[in-house]
Amino acid sequence: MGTDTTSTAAETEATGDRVTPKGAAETPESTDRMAVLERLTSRRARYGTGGIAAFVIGWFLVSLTQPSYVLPTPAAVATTFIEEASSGGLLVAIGQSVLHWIPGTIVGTALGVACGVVAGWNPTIDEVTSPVVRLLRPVPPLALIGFAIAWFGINHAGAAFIIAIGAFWINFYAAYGGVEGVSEDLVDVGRSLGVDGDRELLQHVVIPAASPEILTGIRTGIGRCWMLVVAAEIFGVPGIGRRILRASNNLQVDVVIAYILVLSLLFLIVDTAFRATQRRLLVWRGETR
Amino acid sequence: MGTDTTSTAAETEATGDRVTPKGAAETPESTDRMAVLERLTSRRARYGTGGIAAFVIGWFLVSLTQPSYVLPTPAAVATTFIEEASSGGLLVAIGQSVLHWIPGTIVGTALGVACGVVAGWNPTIDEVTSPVVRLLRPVPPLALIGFAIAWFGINHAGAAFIIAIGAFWINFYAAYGGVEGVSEDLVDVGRSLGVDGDRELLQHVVIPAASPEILTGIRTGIGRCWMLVVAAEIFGVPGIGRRILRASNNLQVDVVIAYILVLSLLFLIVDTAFRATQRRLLVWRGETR
Amino acid sequence: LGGSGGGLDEVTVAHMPIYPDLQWYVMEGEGFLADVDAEIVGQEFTDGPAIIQALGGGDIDVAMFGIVPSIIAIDRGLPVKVTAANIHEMLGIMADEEFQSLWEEHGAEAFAVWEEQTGSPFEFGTFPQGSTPDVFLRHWLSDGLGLDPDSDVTITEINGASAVWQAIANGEVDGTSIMEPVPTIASEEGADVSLFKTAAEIMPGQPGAVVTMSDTVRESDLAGQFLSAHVRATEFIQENPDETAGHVEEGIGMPEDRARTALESPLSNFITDPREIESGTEVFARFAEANGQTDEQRTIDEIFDYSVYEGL
Amino acid sequence: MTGPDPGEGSAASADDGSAAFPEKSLTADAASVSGDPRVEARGLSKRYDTPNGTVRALEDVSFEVADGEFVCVIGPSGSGKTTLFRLIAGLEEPSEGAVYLGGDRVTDPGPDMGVVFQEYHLFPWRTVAGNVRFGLEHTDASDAERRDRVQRMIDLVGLTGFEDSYPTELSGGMKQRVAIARALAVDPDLLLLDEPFGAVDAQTKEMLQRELLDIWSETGKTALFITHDVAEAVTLADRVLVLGSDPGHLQDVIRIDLDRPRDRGDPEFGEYISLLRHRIGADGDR
Amino acid sequence: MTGPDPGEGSAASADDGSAAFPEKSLTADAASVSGDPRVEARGLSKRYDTPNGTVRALEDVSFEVADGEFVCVIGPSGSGKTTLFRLIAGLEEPSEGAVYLGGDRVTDPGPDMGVVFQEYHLFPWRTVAGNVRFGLEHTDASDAERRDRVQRMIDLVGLTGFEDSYPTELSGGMKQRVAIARALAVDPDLLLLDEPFGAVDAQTKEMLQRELLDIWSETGKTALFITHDVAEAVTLADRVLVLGSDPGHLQDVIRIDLDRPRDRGDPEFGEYISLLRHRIGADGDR
Ligand SMILES: Nc1ncnc2c1ncn2[C@@H]1O[C@H](COP(=O)(O)OP(=O)(O)OP(=O)(O)O)[C@@H](O)[C@H]1O
Ligand SMILES: Nc1ncnc2c1ncn2[C@@H]1O[C@H](COP(=O)(O)OP(=O)(O)OP(=O)(O)O)[C@@H](O)[C@H]1O
Ligand SMILES: [Mg+2]
Ligand SMILES: [Mg+2]
Repeated sequence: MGTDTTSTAAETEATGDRVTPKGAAETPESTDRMAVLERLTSRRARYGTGGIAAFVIGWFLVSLTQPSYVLPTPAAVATTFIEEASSGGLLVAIGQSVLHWIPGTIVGTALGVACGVVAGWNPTIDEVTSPVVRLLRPVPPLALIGFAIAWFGINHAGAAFIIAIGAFWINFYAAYGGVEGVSEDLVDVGRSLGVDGDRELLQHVVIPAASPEILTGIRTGIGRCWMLVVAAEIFGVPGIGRRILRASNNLQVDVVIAYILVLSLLFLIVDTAFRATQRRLLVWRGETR
Repeated sequence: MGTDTTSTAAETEATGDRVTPKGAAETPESTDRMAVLERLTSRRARYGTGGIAAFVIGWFLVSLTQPSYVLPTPAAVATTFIEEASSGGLLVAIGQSVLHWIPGTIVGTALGVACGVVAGWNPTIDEVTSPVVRLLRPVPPLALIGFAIAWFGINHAGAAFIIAIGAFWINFYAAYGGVEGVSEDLVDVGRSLGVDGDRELLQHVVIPAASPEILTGIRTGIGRCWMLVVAAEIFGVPGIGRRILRASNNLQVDVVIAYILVLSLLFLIVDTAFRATQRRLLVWRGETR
Repeated sequence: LGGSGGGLDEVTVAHMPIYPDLQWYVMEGEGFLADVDAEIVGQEFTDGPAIIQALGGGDIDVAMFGIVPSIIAIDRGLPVKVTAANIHEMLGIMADEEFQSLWEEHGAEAFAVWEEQTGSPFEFGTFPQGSTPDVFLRHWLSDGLGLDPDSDVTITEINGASAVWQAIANGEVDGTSIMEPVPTIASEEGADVSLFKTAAEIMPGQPGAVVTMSDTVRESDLAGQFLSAHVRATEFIQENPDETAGHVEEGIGMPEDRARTALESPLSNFITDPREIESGTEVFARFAEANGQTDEQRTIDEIFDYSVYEGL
Repeated sequence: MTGPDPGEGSAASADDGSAAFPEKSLTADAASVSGDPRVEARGLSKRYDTPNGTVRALEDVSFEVADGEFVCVIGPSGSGKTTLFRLIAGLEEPSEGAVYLGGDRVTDPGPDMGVVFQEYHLFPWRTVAGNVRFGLEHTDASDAERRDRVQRMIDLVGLTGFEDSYPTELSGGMKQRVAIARALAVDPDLLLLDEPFGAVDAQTKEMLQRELLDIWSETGKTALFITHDVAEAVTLADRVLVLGSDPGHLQDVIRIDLDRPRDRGDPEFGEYISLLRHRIGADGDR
Repeated sequence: MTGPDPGEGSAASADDGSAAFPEKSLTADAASVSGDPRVEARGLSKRYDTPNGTVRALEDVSFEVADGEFVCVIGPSGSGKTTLFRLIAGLEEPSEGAVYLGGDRVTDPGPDMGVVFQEYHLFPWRTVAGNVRFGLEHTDASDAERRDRVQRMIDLVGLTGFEDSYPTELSGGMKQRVAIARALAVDPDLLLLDEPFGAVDAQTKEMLQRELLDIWSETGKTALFITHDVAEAVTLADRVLVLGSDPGHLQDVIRIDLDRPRDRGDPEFGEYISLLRHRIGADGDR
C-alpha cells in the first residue's frame, strides 16, 4: 500500500507472490461502512498532501540558495508549466512523443514477452541464447542510436526502436521468470487433460499461469519507456524529450523541470490506468493490491 | 536457470519466492556422479558457446552489409579491443570509472535500502512520502546532472551522485517491497519473544526476513549502476563512459562497441561475484537458484 | 578545488574533446602552460551547458567552449568574459551533391526547385535550436538568402556529431551545418553530402569556440600568461600540422591521419584574436535573444574583454 | 458421521477370518487380477540421473488393476509412490518396462487418465466451473454438452453454488473436490490420485474419503490412490500395494476384505491397520 | 502408538459418571478456577473497523485458567478463536475488558507468554538452534546458559541432531516442534498455541499431541490451546472453552474428566466428542 511500487526490480515482489488473503470482515455492519472508508481515504489524502506540501516548501527553500539555472523556484516552474500548457506547446509535445512511445512500447513489449516465454519454456533455446542475452543486456539504449538511424531513419520509427529496446528487456526477463516459475505440475495437469504440444500448453496453461509476472513486466516496461522518451528523441524526433534536451542545452532549468513534471504526471496516469486493468485481469488472485 | 535473470523488475520473480525444493537425489550412487555433472555442464557450455558463435557470425554477416561507421566487423572491434587493452588505456578507464561507481553504488544502495525499509515499515511515513516518491521516481538521472555539478562539483563525487540516484530507487523499491511483504505474524513472534521497539524489530526480524528481496535489489542496482557510468561521465569525469562518449563524437563505432563490451564483461564479473555472495547469504532458502 | 578564491595557485580549465578546442590539447601536449604561474588543471566536459553549470558552481576559472553558451553564461550574470577565440569560420554548410548542381543553376531558388523535384522540402539536420551550427544555418537562410528557415526548408534537431554523421551517411538528411571532423569524414567515406559553403563565404567572423575567463582570472597576471600560451599554440597548429595531428589523436581521440586531413580543411581557421569574431558574435547575440536563450540581447561590451589579448 | 458408534455393518465381512491373514501375500495372484486388467504395469523401473548420481526411484514393479477396482499404493517417503504415479499417468517415461491402460501402452498423458495431485493444482485463473470445463474444451463436445457435464460434475462433488468462485476463495477441501471433478469431467478410464487428502484437516479428510467412495461407486471408475496414511488405505482400498524403499520396489500386496462403508472402530479394521503398519515398517514422522 | 488397542488406563476415570454430563456447564464455576488464576480474561471484547463496517470479533468473554492447567479453546471458523489468542498474547488491545497474567494486566507481547502459530513462523534465516535461541538473546543470560538451554529445549522436542538444519530442510511436524521449543525456551508463564497442529498429517498430529502432553506435564506450564479439531481438544484439555459466532462469545465450558493418557477407543472419549460436537453445532467443512 501507500508508496506505489513501480518500475523496478523491487516492486515485482511487492505486487508479487506473497498474497495471503485474510478473509476479513465477514460480518460487516454496513451502517458505518461509508464513514470508515472515508476516514481511511481522507487520512491517506491528508498525509499525502502534507508530504507534497513539505516537498514543495523544501524545494522552495533550497531554490532560494541556488541560482535559477541550477534550481528555479517552484513558482517559476509552475509559471512555465502554465505557459507551456496554455500555449499548446505542451500538448503538441505530448502528442509527438506518444507517436513513438506507443508503437515502441507495444512492439518491444510483444517481442520481449514472446522471447521471454520461449526462452523460459524451452531449455535448449534458453541454453543457447543465455550467454548472448547476458552480453547484450547491459548495452545502453543510447548506444544504439546509430543503428536506429541506420535502420529506421530519423523518424518516429527510429525513436520507437530505442524505446522498444527498453521495453524488450524488461518484458523478456519478466516473462522468462514468470514462465520458469510456472509449476511443472500445473503443466502436467494440463497435459493429462488433453492439452497437447508446446503451442497449446503455452496458450492454455503456461501463459495464463505466468500472467501476473508478465503483467507486472508490462507495467514496469510502460514506465521505463516513458523515461526513455528523452533518449529516443536525442536525434531528430520531436516531443517531450526534445523539449527537455533543448531547454537543457539553453540552461532553461525551469522548462526542464516543467517537462519532467509532465513526464511524471503522464507516467502516473498511464500507470494508474494500467494498474486498474491489471487488477481486473487478476481478480482471481483474490487480493486487490 | 540458464539465461541469467538480472537487472529488471522481471528477475526478482525469477530469483524470487516460488522456491519449491524437490529434495532430489537422496540415494545417489556416487560412482557416476562426476560423469553426470560433467555431462550437464558441458552441455550448457557447448550450447552457450554455440549461441555466442552464432551471434558473432550473425554480427559478421550484418556488418558486411553495413558501412563500418554503422556496424564494424567483429574482427575490427576485437582488434580495437586488444589495442586498448594492451595500451593500458582500458585498464586506466576501468580504474577511473570504479572510483565513482563504487562510492555511488554503496551510498545509493545504503540510502535506498534504509529509506525503503523505513517507508515499508512505518505506514505514516509511507503515506506522507508516497505521492512525492511517485513524482520523483520517473525523473531520469540524466536530468540531475545540473544538480550534481552544482552540489558536488565536477569530480568523482558528482558522478557518484548520478550513480547513487540510480541505485537509490531500485534499492528503495526492493527494500520497500521486501519489508512490506514480511509476515506480520513473524513480527508478532519476535515481539512475543522479547524484541521490543522499531529498531530492534527491524534489526532482528524485519530486515533478515526481507533480506532475499533486499539482496536482489542490491544485485539489480549494481547492474544498473554500471549502465549509468555513461550518464555519470557526461561531465568532466573520466572513465569508460567518457571513452564511449568521446569515441562516439569522433564517429569511432569500433571503439564504442569495444568499450560497451568492456561494460558488459565487467557487469558479468561483478554480477557473478555478487550472485555467489547472495547465494551464500541465502543458504537458508534451501535452493541454489 | 578550483582557484576561484583569492590565491589562485590553481586554475581549472574546462574544455571539450572537440576539434575547436584544439589549442588546449596543443598547450597541454607541448607544455606551453608551464609558463603560467599557477597549476593548470584540465577538466573535460561533453557539453557546454554542463560547463555553464560548473562555472556557476565556482569550479571553473577558464572555459574553452562555444560562443552561445558563453553568451548565456554572461546573461545569467556569471562574472565571466570572453578574452580570446580559438577558431573562426569553422562551420560549413554541407549539402547533397545534386542540390549543389541545382544551386549552380538556380542559386537560392534551388531550395524551391528541390522541393518541387523531390516532393519534400530540403532537410537540414543539425544541432538543437540555439546551438552554434543552428544559429549559423538560420542566419544564412534568413539573412543571407532571404528564406524562411521554418517553412522553406526543414531543420531537424540532432544531438551530437555522431548522430549527425549517421544521419548524413544513411541519407536521412539532405544537408547540415556542422564543423570538423564531419566534413572530412564525409569526403573520406564518399558520402553524397559534401562541403558546400564555408563560414568564410557566408558569415565572415563566424565565432566558434572561445576562451572565457572568470573575473578573478582576468584581473590577475594569469590571464595574460594563459593567452600567451594560447597564441603559441595557435601558431604551432598553423606551422606544425603533423605534430598537431598527433595531439588531436591523443586529446580528442580522432585517428591521426584523419586529423591531418581535417587540419587542411578550409574550416580549420585557428586564431586567438577575439576581435576577429566580433561581427559574428553580434549575430549570435541577436539570435540568442530571439530564441529566448538570453533575457536580453547582450552587447559586444558585455561579452568581450579585449584588454587581455591586447596587453600581450 | 462415522464417529465413534461401534459395531454396525462391519459384521458382514467377519467370515473372512480376520485372524487368518496370509502371512506373505506378495504372490502373482495378489498382484494380478482375474479377467482383463484395466491397468497393467509390467517390469516398471525408473532411474533419475542427477548431479549427485543416479537415483533408482523404482525397480521392476509389476501389477494389475481390475476394471472398477479401487487400489491404494502405500509406502514410506521416497519409496517411489509419486514416481509410480507419474509413470502410470504417462507424465514420465519408464527406464524399463511399460504401462498398459485397457491393453494400450501408455506413452503420453491424456484425458483417458484423470490425475489428482496433493497440492490440488487448480488453474488459479479459472473459476470452479472453468477448471472443471478445462479438459472438455479439448474435446469436440458441443457447448451445451460441456455446460451440462460441468454442472453434473460440480453437483457430484457437492460444490453447487460455487461455480463462479475462484480457487483462492475456496478451502483446501473444496479445492480438492474441484480437482476431482476436473479429473472426472473428461470421463477417464482411470482415476489416479497422489496423496490427494494429505493437506486437509482430519475431519475434512474423512468427509472427502466418504465422498470419493460415493463417487467411485456411482461412476464405476477404476481408481489408483496413493497415500501414506495407513488408515486411509484401509478405509478406501480393495487392494493395497505396499512399496518399499532403496530402491523403490513392490514389497507386498494386501487385499482388504471389508465391506463398505468401513468403520474405523471395527476390530478387523484395526487389525488391517496393524498388519499394514507392520508390513511398511513405518513408525511415524519422517 | 496409542493405536487401536482398546481398554487400558481409561477405566480409572469411570467413577466420574460418563452418562451424567452437566447439560449446561456454562456457569461461573466452570469458567473460573479455585485459587489464584494464572490467566484471567475479564469482559474481553474486540471490534475491528474495516472498510465494510465494524466486525464484532469477540464480545464480553470472561474466564480463568488455573496454574498448570491445560485449556483448549474450540469453536467454528470465525468465532474469534484467533482474536482471543491475540488478545491474550498482548498482540492486540481489547476494545473492552482486560487480560491478566499472574495478576498483572497484559498490555504488550513479551517473553512471559510463549506463542505458537499454525504456520510455525520460524525465522527461516536461522537454524533450528538459532530459532530456539532467538528469545534468549534478548535476556541477560550468559552464553553458556543460553547454549545449555537451547540444547535442552531441542532435546525436549526430540530434534537432537537437527540443531544446524534450516527450517526449509524440516518437515511440517519438525517445524512445529521447533516453534514449541522456541516458545518454551524463554520459560514463559503461559504457553499459547493457535491451531498448532492444523497443517500436519494425522499421524504426525497424534505424535505431536502426545509429545506436547509430555512436555506440558514435564515442565508444569499452563497451556491455552486453540483448535477446531474436537478430538484434539478431548485428547489434550483439562477444560474446553467453546466459542460461538456472530459475535464471537463464550458459549460453553466443558471439563474433560478423563485420565491421561487418553484413548480414542474409549467410549467415554467418544461421548465427550459427541457432546462437544453437539455444543459446537459443527458439521464438518466450512
Ligand atoms: N525428478 C527427479 N529427479 C531425481 N530424483 C527424483 C526425482 N523424482 C523423484 N526422485 C527420487 O526418487 C525417489 C522416489 O521419489 P518419490 O517422489 O517417487 O517418492 P514418494 O514415495 O512419492 O515419497 P513421498 O512420500 O515423500 O511423496 C526419491 O529418492 C526421490 O528423491
Ligand atoms: N484484523 C482483522 N480485521 C478485521 N476483521 C478481523 C480481523 N481479524 C479477525 N477479524 C474478523 O473477526 C472474526 C473472528 O476472526 P478469528 O480469526 O478470530 O476467528 P477464528 O475463530 O480464529 O477462525 P478460524 O477458525 O477460521 O481461524 C472474523 O469474522 C474475522 O473476519
Ligand atoms: Mg510423493
Ligand atoms: Mg483462527
